[in-house]
Amino acid sequence: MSDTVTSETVIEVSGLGKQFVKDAVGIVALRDFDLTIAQGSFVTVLGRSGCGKSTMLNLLAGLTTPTSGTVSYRGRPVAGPRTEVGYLTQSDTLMPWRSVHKNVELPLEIAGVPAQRRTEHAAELIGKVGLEGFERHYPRELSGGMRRRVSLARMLAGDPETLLMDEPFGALDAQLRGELQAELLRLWADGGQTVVFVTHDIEEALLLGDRVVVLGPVGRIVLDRPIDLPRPRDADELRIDPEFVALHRELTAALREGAR
Amino acid sequence: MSDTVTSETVIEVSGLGKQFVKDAVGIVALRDFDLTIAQGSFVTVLGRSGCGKSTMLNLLAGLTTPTSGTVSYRGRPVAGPRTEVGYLTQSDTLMPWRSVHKNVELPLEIAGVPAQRRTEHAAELIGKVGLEGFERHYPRELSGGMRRRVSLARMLAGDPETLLMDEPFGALDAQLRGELQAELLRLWADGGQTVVFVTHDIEEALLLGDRVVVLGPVGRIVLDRPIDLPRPRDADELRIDPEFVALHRELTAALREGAR
Amino acid sequence: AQRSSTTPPGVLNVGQISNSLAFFPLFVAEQKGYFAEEGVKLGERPRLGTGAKVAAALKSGSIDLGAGVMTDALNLARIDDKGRLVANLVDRYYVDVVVGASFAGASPSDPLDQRIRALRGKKIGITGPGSGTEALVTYLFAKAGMNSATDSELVNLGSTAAAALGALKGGRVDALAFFQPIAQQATAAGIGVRFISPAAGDVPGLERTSHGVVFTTQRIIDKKPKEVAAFQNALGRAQRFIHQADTGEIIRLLGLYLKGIDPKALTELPALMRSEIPESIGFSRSSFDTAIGFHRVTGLVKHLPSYEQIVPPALRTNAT
Amino acid sequence: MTAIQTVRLDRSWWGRHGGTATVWSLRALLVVALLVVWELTAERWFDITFTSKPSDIWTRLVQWHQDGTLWSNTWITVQEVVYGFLLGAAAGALTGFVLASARAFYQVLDPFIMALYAIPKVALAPLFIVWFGIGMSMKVLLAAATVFFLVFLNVAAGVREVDRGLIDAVRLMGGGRRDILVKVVVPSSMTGLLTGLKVAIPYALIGAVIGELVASNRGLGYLINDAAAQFDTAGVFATLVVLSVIAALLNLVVGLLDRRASRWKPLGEER
Amino acid sequence: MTAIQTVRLDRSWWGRHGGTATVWSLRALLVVALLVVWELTAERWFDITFTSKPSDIWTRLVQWHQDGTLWSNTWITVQEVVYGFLLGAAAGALTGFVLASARAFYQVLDPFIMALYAIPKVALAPLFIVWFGIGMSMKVLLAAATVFFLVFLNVAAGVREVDRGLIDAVRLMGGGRRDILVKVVVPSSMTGLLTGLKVAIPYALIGAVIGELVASNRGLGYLINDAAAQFDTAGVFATLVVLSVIAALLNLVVGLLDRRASRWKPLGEER
Ligand SMILES: Nc1ncnc2c1ncn2[C@@H]1O[C@H](COP(=O)(O)OP(=O)(O)OP(=O)(O)O)[C@@H](O)[C@H]1O
Ligand SMILES: Nc1ncnc2c1ncn2[C@@H]1O[C@H](COP(=O)(O)OP(=O)(O)OP(=O)(O)O)[C@@H](O)[C@H]1O
Ligand SMILES: [Mg+2]
Ligand SMILES: [Mg+2]
Repeated sequence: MSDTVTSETVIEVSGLGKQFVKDAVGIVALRDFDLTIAQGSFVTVLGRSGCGKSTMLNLLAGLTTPTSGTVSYRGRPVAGPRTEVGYLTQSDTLMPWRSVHKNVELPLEIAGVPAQRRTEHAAELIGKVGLEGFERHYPRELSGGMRRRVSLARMLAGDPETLLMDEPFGALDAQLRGELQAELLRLWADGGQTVVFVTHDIEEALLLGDRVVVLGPVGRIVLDRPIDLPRPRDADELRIDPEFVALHRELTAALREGAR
Repeated sequence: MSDTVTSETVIEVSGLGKQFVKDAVGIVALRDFDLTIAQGSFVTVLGRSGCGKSTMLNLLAGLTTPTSGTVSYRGRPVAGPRTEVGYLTQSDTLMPWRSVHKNVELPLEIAGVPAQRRTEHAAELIGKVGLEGFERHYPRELSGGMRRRVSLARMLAGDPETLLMDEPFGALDAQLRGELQAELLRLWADGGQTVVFVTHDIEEALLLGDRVVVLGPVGRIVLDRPIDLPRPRDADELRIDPEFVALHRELTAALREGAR
Repeated sequence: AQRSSTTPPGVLNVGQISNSLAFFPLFVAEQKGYFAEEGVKLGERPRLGTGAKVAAALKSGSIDLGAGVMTDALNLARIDDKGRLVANLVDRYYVDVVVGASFAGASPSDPLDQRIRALRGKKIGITGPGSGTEALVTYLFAKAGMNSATDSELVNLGSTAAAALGALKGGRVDALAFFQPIAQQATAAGIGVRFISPAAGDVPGLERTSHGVVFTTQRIIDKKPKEVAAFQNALGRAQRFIHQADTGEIIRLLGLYLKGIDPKALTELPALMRSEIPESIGFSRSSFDTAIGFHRVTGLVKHLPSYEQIVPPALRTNAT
Repeated sequence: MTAIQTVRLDRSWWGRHGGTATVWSLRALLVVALLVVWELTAERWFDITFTSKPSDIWTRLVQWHQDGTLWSNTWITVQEVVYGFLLGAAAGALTGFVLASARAFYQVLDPFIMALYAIPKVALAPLFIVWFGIGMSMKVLLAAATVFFLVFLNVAAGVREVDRGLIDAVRLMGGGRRDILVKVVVPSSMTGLLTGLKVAIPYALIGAVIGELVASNRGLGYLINDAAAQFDTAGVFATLVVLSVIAALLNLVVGLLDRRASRWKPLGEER
Repeated sequence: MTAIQTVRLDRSWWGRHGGTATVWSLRALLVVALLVVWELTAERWFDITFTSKPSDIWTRLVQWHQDGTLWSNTWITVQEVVYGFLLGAAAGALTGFVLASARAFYQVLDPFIMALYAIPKVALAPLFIVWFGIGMSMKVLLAAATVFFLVFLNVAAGVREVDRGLIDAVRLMGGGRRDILVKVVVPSSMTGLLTGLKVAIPYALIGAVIGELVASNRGLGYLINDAAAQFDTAGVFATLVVLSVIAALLNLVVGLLDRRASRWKPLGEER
């Protein structure tokens, strides 16, 4: 994509490939993947189930090593996870032996924040995701959507400058999702974070992103386009906005094409 | 609800309550819950995250025992899980040491189906959920959405007459979701199954159900109404159908009310 | 790792193999306060089970003196040319052969040769390979012109009486060669009877032999000469006491020593003690030579030391 | 948002402690039943000279209690066991956590560890004496050596099972090796550690007792040996009873630890 | 739908077996290093009468090999160990799976099991002799008794950890107790079973050897005893070497089982 790494590029991926070894054959999860993400952008990623979205995020986060190609963060190659990057993984990774409160505190503990400030900050975040009263519950005592929200709070506690989110709101009801989307947008607007947001919901992709990337099999980029719908975007109004409807159609078509 | 148990009632719930014990206080997850589900109906359930939907399904399936009240299935009280009822739980319960194929075969193994028939039936179901080629993969080698589809195939392998489904399609892309929704509807139309379908997606609730129940906190029923949109319902067409839009508004309002 | 004594002056640690009858004089000297009177304190008194462990403890400096059988002393002398004898505790071979009550081959009153031949092809329980109990069987069989290795089956039962008697009672072995008072214990429990007893003079040529001994190394004798001498004096007094005191007193002391032993087994012991425990701690050349001869015949110890090498001059008695 | 709804539970004493009470009374009942059966059938079914009977054992215990033999010897063994257990468990847990996290290294060392572990300690008794003497430290080390391997191997197995996802979560938060160990590996392999501890308790006892059999004039091992040498079966069993009681007490302690560490786990009340 | 895309992997011999080869060569290197250091420092640092040295041990092994002592005795011990191990492991695993599934029952029995487990088997040698004689069966049972508890306790701990959700899944399919056991509990507590087996291997050996120390005239335990009585330290160590080799071989077998049973687990290659 961009030939020179400008100061604005946060993540640059080129020729990325990832194979998993199974029974002496290689399963290709991602092939020749290129992507450049600019500082402060909100990129939503759509794609079929199994097309390599989570694999891509794992690579961006430095959790796994690519089979080929490189990932660089602010110009430097990514060799392992970095504190500046927060990653909300698709599957639940709350510590089952820690209460909600303790789970949200964890990144702060690791960063060495004093106990008093930790407690306050965690309480605030728990409130933001609507879980006050459940501080002392263990993850197994929560509903699926509640666990997801705790994970979100935990990620935010690390105060990352780049957010990778893998279907964060899929398990939440419409209203709560709306509230948290708004919260996320507020955060983003205020703090200038960079967000890469994987979702299955085309509407959500359009509602949040200022750029949407649609992936086909093994991470082939089927569509990569900016979304210039005016902000703030309201779901109810958007639904009847002709531009939105056109975009929706376009993405649906791209997804369908990606399936082939 | 209905005073006499007609031959058409499959599940009847009355005065159902469920408390969890934590640190010597009782956490109420469900209180005074009544519901009657008729044979062959397709009931979609909406509700806020943490309002007790999964708890309710666990009770219907006979996985947990209620603190108060009763669940009866075809007039007989439910004391434990029953073979006629298939339940797709919210969290993943695939056996990690079994390959996709072996996982889907599991209910058939337990039912004592001969190996030959088992293999064929499993292969067919794996095809239906779009996972051919992944038969020999272990669950950890699949993406989140793929695991979900394996669970679905496994539930269908048991050939249940009543299906309880807890957010089955939440982790799937729009297109795949559409396909599987269609598949489910076909199954339901052909076999006369009864379906209780929990979802967070209002559109999905309207697209599938012929009755929608909206739950508020601790399982209070905020809205319980039949959906008489004509079938087959097409998502794209529906979105501009005035009746659909009105229903969507009604449900959104009910959900919002339930939040209070 | 050649450490010398770790005990403070005036104290001796004495390791012994077990609480068998042979070490009764030690107990008597302690009970009667002879050690204190002679000016030595006994520190640790570990029971070590086997000669190898006594040697290890001596070498590590954990103990100053070891109480065991002649075999252990000779073995020590073999691996350490400074090994020395300190006291003669028992001058008889205090191992008995016991057979089950229903043993058919011969009766205890038959001639020795016949009794030995009756053991042919039998299972005989011993404490362990290389022990004095095995040696006795080897010796007896050799005397009758047989070979214990081929003409009998020797079974190691360990050194606790309970296991040995259990095996005999259960019919797992036909005979036992074991330390005294196995015969008395077997009789008291109705399990078996004494069959051959060198200590009772059953075996010609093995009537008197130094068997229960205290030993150490020249290094310790040099380092703690006063303490060792005091120890020897106290033991001598104890051995004289055993011969002179009245039977009731001996029984009382034995009862304390062998806590938990069947009282029926106790009554025969005082007389036995008096016949086996010498009145002095010295080693006569004849007893010593019998022991050496015995070890040579049975092949228990390679490279046997001479009388002059391991018996210190003060302990060389000329009594026949 | 989702306000939490709670009710006060008004549970009776029985409601709260009924389960525990039942378990303990069943245990007591079982003890009594066993003792009665043993006493009654001792002479008929068993050979009393080798199995003794409860009343004789009790007599011996009372006697030992009166002359002080029991307590002085028990105290010594208890000290050895406790020190040996703590030392072995601490060393085993530490080594387990560290080695199992360094996988390749562990793989190379594994056969050596197993070879060391497989050596019967009794055979090394002379070496132990030469190196560590015949005092308490030798017995403590013997107990610790046995405990070490059991705890180590169980911890190592537990560490191997730690969920990769949780480790990754800590790495994403910028946690280093130490954080991973403390925040994930240790809590997550608690079951392994606790199983190791539970399995090792008896071996702390057995180790100490073997040490006392090797070289001692005190302690329960000495008592057993002495009683066996005098053919005093009641004495042997009396000592075994004391050993079992010590083991049961230690087991109780580990059980309490387990309960504390497992508070977050589902109770599994329903089946 | 999502077609699966694969590529053929063209990995060299080194790519496939490089890891294993490295591990084995490191192990061999370590053995050699240990032996050399031991041999060179034997006389200076240790007391050779109690620690022997590799060349002496090797001489003794060769000598025993030539006169047949080595093989006849090893064969006997191997038989005892293998039978004892299989018997104890089977009984332990079975009891573990069954008892741990009947939770309340297990809770009542737990202290009794621990009390039995804590009894030093050596102290029961007389009873074992009376009941089971001095033949091979006694040693097999002694080995089995030790193995039993280790396998049992590890399996029981594994069963306790089984994911409730998986059990519920089988119940939902109409599976009964048997199905739950076979389809969920057994595969899921495989780690516990394998740890139990691994931990128990040395005890099968130690049990058999202790049995041979107590009542035998054959086997490696007898050899140790014999060598020790003659102050033949090289002989003792030669026997220990043989024991370690047997343990290592059994460990290899359990390792292979482990690898088979863990095929579904992530490799955790990256860290
Ligand atoms: N550990 C693994 N071993 C083998 N194959 C794997 C492994 N992890 C992922 N894959 C394969 O890689 C492909 C992409 O998986 P990925 O999880 O990235 O999909 P995804 O786009 O996140 O899908 P979803 O939307 O369902 O979460 C899938 O075909 C999957 O089977
Ligand atoms: N084991 C438990 N212990 C204590 N509280 C529990 C337990 N399981 C569920 N709860 C509580 O019960 C309530 C309802 O949970 P449930 O899982 O039924 O919610 P849900 O409607 O399925 O939510 P979601 O849409 O997020 O899945 C929640 O407040 C939760 O905290
Ligand atoms: Mg994914
Ligand atoms: Mg739920």
